Amino acid sequence: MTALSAILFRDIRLATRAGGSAALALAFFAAVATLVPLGVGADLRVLARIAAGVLWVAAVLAALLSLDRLFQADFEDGSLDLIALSPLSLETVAAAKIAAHWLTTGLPLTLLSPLLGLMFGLPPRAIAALALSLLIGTPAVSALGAIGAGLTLSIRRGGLILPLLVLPLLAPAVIFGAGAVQAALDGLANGALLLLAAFALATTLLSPFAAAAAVRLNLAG
Amino acid sequence: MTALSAILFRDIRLATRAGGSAALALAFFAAVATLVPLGVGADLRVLARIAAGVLWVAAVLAALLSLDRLFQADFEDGSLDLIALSPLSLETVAAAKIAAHWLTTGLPLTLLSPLLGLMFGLPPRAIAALALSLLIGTPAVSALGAIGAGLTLSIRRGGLILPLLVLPLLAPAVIFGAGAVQAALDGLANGALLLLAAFALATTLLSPFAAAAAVRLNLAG
Amino acid sequence: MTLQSLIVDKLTGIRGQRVLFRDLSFRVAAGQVLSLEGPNGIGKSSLLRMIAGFLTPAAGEIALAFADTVIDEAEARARQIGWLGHHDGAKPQMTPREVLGFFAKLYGSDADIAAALDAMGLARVANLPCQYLSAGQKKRLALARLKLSGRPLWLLDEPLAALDAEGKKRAAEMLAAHALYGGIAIAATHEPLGVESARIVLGAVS
Amino acid sequence: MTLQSLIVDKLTGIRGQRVLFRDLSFRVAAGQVLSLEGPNGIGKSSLLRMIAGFLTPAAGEIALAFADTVIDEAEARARQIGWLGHHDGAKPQMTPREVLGFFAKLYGSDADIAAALDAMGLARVANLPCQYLSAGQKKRLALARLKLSGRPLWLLDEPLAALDAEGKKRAAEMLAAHALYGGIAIAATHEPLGVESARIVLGAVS
Amino acid sequence: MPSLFAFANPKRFLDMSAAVLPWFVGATVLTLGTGLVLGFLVPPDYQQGDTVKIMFLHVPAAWTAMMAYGLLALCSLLGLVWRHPLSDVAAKSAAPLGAVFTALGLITGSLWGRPMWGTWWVWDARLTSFLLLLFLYLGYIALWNAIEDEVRAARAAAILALVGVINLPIIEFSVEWWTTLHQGESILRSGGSAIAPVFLWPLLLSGLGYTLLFFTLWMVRIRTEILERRARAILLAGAA
Ligand code: HEM
Ligand SMILES: Nc1ncnc2c1ncn2[C@@H]1O[C@H](COP(=O)(O)OP(=O)(O)OP(=O)(O)O)[C@@H](O)[C@H]1O
Ligand SMILES: Nc1ncnc2c1ncn2[C@@H]1O[C@H](COP(=O)(O)OP(=O)(O)OP(=O)(O)O)[C@@H](O)[C@H]1O
Ligand SMILES: [Mg+2]
Ligand SMILES: [Mg+2]
Repeated sequence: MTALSAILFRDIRLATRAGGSAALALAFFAAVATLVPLGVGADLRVLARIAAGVLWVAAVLAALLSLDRLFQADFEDGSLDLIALSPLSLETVAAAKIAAHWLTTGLPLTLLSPLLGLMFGLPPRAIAALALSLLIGTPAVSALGAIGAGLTLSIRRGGLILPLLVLPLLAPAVIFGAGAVQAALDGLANGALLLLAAFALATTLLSPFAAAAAVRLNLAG
Repeated sequence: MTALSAILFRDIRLATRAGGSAALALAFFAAVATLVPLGVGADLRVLARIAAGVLWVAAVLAALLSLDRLFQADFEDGSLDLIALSPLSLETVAAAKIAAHWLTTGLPLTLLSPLLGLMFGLPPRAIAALALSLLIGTPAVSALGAIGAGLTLSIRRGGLILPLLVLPLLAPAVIFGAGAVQAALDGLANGALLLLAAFALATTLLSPFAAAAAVRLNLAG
Repeated sequence: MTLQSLIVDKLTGIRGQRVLFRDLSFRVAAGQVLSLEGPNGIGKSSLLRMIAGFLTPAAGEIALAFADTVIDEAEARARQIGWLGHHDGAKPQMTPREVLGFFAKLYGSDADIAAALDAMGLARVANLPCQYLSAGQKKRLALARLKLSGRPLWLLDEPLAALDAEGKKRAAEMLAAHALYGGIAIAATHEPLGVESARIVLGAVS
Repeated sequence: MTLQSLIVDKLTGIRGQRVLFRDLSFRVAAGQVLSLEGPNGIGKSSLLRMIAGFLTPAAGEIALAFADTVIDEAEARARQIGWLGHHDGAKPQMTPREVLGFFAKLYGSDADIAAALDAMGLARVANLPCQYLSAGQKKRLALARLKLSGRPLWLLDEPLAALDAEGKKRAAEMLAAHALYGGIAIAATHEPLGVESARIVLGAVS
Repeated sequence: MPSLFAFANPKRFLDMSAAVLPWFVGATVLTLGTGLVLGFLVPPDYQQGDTVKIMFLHVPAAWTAMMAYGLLALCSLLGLVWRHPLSDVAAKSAAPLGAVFTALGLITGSLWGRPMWGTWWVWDARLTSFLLLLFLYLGYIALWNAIEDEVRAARAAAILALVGVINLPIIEFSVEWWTTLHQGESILRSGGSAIAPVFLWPLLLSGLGYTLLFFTLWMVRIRTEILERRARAILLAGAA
């Protein structure tokens, strides 16, 4: 238990330190969200129409941004060898790291999203749906991302491959997440949030095992 | 001269080699461009309307993806110390690296863009404008990105900070670039491309000096 | 349960296509220090990683004999091993005190961090981010961490490299003490460990 | 133009708040090897980085005296320096041959790569991606690169670490040869270099 | 029937494949040839006109591409669980082929879309999920290429492939949920096929042809891969 919390808190501490990933994911999220209107034009009707998709994609990218270091940082400086020899199973380690990553990226992104929703001229109901969908959906991003992080562990430029591996797998999250917002926008209810929850739950439960397997094979370096 | 080409070709080789950044930047570009419609919806009229902005932002992000390693990879394994002691000035080194980066990302992105333009339902004229604007504008991305890469050199999680430093600076590129496409879309001519060219030219000429200064400052580590 | 011996039996190690060692067999009893020697690239680090369970042998057995049981399965073996590798495992943005504190929690040790730092002469840099540590200071930190892992079987890859004379002495004392308390230590090294130790010299395979 | 001596005059080095050395002065003549010694964390690596121009001195002068001129400006001094640091500067995905080829081009050397690899006993791994090299093999690669830099002033940080006996011998011969041809070599080390050399021992500043 | 492990022996595979390869080539040429020829002889469709003929290139390509990913995942599973070397090689060799067939499906499809929908591309369910399938292939190939060590690369890629197949149905479903504009299952629909036999038979023939083509190319790639590895092994052994 203390061992698990040791990893959890260490990763959170590293992420929230100056220059840590937490603040940066937020800033990236905001930067992308502001850049798009610059390209698309300021027409609020159009922006509101595309807000769900753009913000969800931006959030996914922001979360992915820091994912490649999830295991790699520990791998390169040798910490991972020591963690692998610790009493914890790699599955537990992976779960702890996924949790830490979500707490330091997914959650903050969710909290920031209403603000960006406003900037895109989303009505309150849609904003609520956006935040809720991110709250439910971002764990899936951290979870599936962890698998990618484990697989690309031993690759120097792993950060480049990771998105290619993970983005297609995340399509459902984007579809259901943005779908929920659209539904709220059009005032009609669809099961998007439920589907999203199911997807997130499944991935979060399964990915620690896949991620651990990936890490294990990469330790044989 | 051979020294310069040594750096240029080495970076190109590393980027185009298996698992190198070139192909992956392309894949990232395409993946992001694919996710957006999944969030926004399949209506080609809407997509065409936002294509310019979304694709330009996606292209910028794809280029940034590999930029954080521009100097850092060499910094971490000690190559940069050795390069700094070489007969080349750091300015020349920076220029060579910027060139290599553009050749392995900006250029391929430009070549792929028409395809994505098609998928977003852009008419031929707008597609031409898109490719042209990327051709003119992406050097600015590599150039400004190099400054950021130099500044974040000694920071482990530099790859995360980089977008924050660079994205704001790149706002003009996105505005002019997407603007040019919009103009072509609305069938009216505006000076966007000229402004973009001016911006790209200026940044490309100045950034090697700024980047070199940043690197020099970080070598005192 | 107390460790009695490490048994390596007919071990064969292959990296890529290359056979590093074939049918390697040896036995280290509790209280022994083994110095693992041989030319560069012969396979010392690989052997250590294999004993730690990071590399899987192409053939052969690695077993830990205890008073009551025998562990020959990698997963379980790992829980008995204290590791000191080439990489220092020190986060640049964390201080030596934080690093030790983290690993103490991780390995469930209640050792006194301050004392551990002091024992390796790191008291003065205890709160300095590790990125500023000198090569030797990092090595000393790694040694301190190994000690507080509290594991019976120590695997060390070039423990003396980058250490000054005084640091080498402390390392030697650490190994001696570990052996004295019935532990086992295997150290890949290119210089004498400074403690009474058995030697295995790896050579090229025919 | 041939190098005559390196002059370090009243050099003061500060890292963070800490004064590493104050008013350090010494002189190394062409054909001399200087072994730089002292306890861990005393400032050897920092001094080397300062001479190389990576760190700027808080005070004092570093000058290279040639038959005809004196270079005391960092930018120009850098062009005279061959560097061997803690990091091996070997790209994991490049092979030793490619690494040497690249640096030969970069430093405008027309040395024979194959011969350079052979001289360090790397012929067999010449085409193996560097990520698979052993610690000693990487060090040997770094030595080979230093040699083909063709620079008169060599700065080496723990050149013997990770090398086996035979590798240490080759390194020593390299240094001796470099000195013989009128070069200067300064090596921070914790073990005897194995060549006739002057010594400077850094100590704690009062 | 020889066990999988019989095939798992690369040596045995080389012998067997050498024996059957010619037959596969022949069969491929025959079926694909006749299928396409018949396909191009069919009368213009009453609404689609001559463009219907693209179907004989397009649909089989799509089918083969999906089958290929199934095989890829299967081999990955075998490689991961039973660790026989051949399945790693097989999976590795299947990926690029699958990617090519997927690309073919996309290209022919959009060529078809131009006359049919008046646009090269529409964000319709199956097109989109097919596009995502292409990304899955590309990711798999990228991972293989990025990891130097063969064994490690194989395992990593295998894990990815398995995660991929588990996720594929979900992706398909989500994309279906997202929108549906593409024409539905019109061939293998319960209660017989919707299209006239004149179209059906050539289609099935070329479908078979594509499949055979895939297996032929697959076998060739596996053979070359095995031989390459042997050559490398010999080189390194010589070096050591
Ligand atoms: C890039 C564009 C396209 C892609 C990626 C694509 C993809 C696919 C795929 C994956 C299948 C196999 C589905 C299955 O058998 O379960 C398929 C079948 C089919 N496609 Fe397309 N398609 C494209 C464009 C078109 C167009 C423009 C048409 C004609 C209007 C078309 C007509 C068909 C037909 C008739 C089938 C067979 C029906 C069936 O298998 O149920 N496709 N396509
Ligand atoms: N920013 C900083 N603040 C305080 N102290 C620092 C800072 N950066 C470095 N130091 C200290 O300065 C010293 C520089 O160490 P250096 O690497 O030069 O020593 P060294 O002689 O090479 O040691 P070793 O023999 O272990 O290699 C170390 O003691 C380090 O703790
Ligand atoms: N994938 C591979 N293909 C071929 N050879 C490999 C591969 N991986 C490692 N090797 C070789 O296997 C050997 C393993 O080196 P190892 O690190 O075990 O040696 P070592 O005894 O620790 O050397 P050192 O004394 O330098 O630390 C090296 O010679 C290396 O070149
Ligand atoms: Mg070793
Ligand atoms: Mg030092």
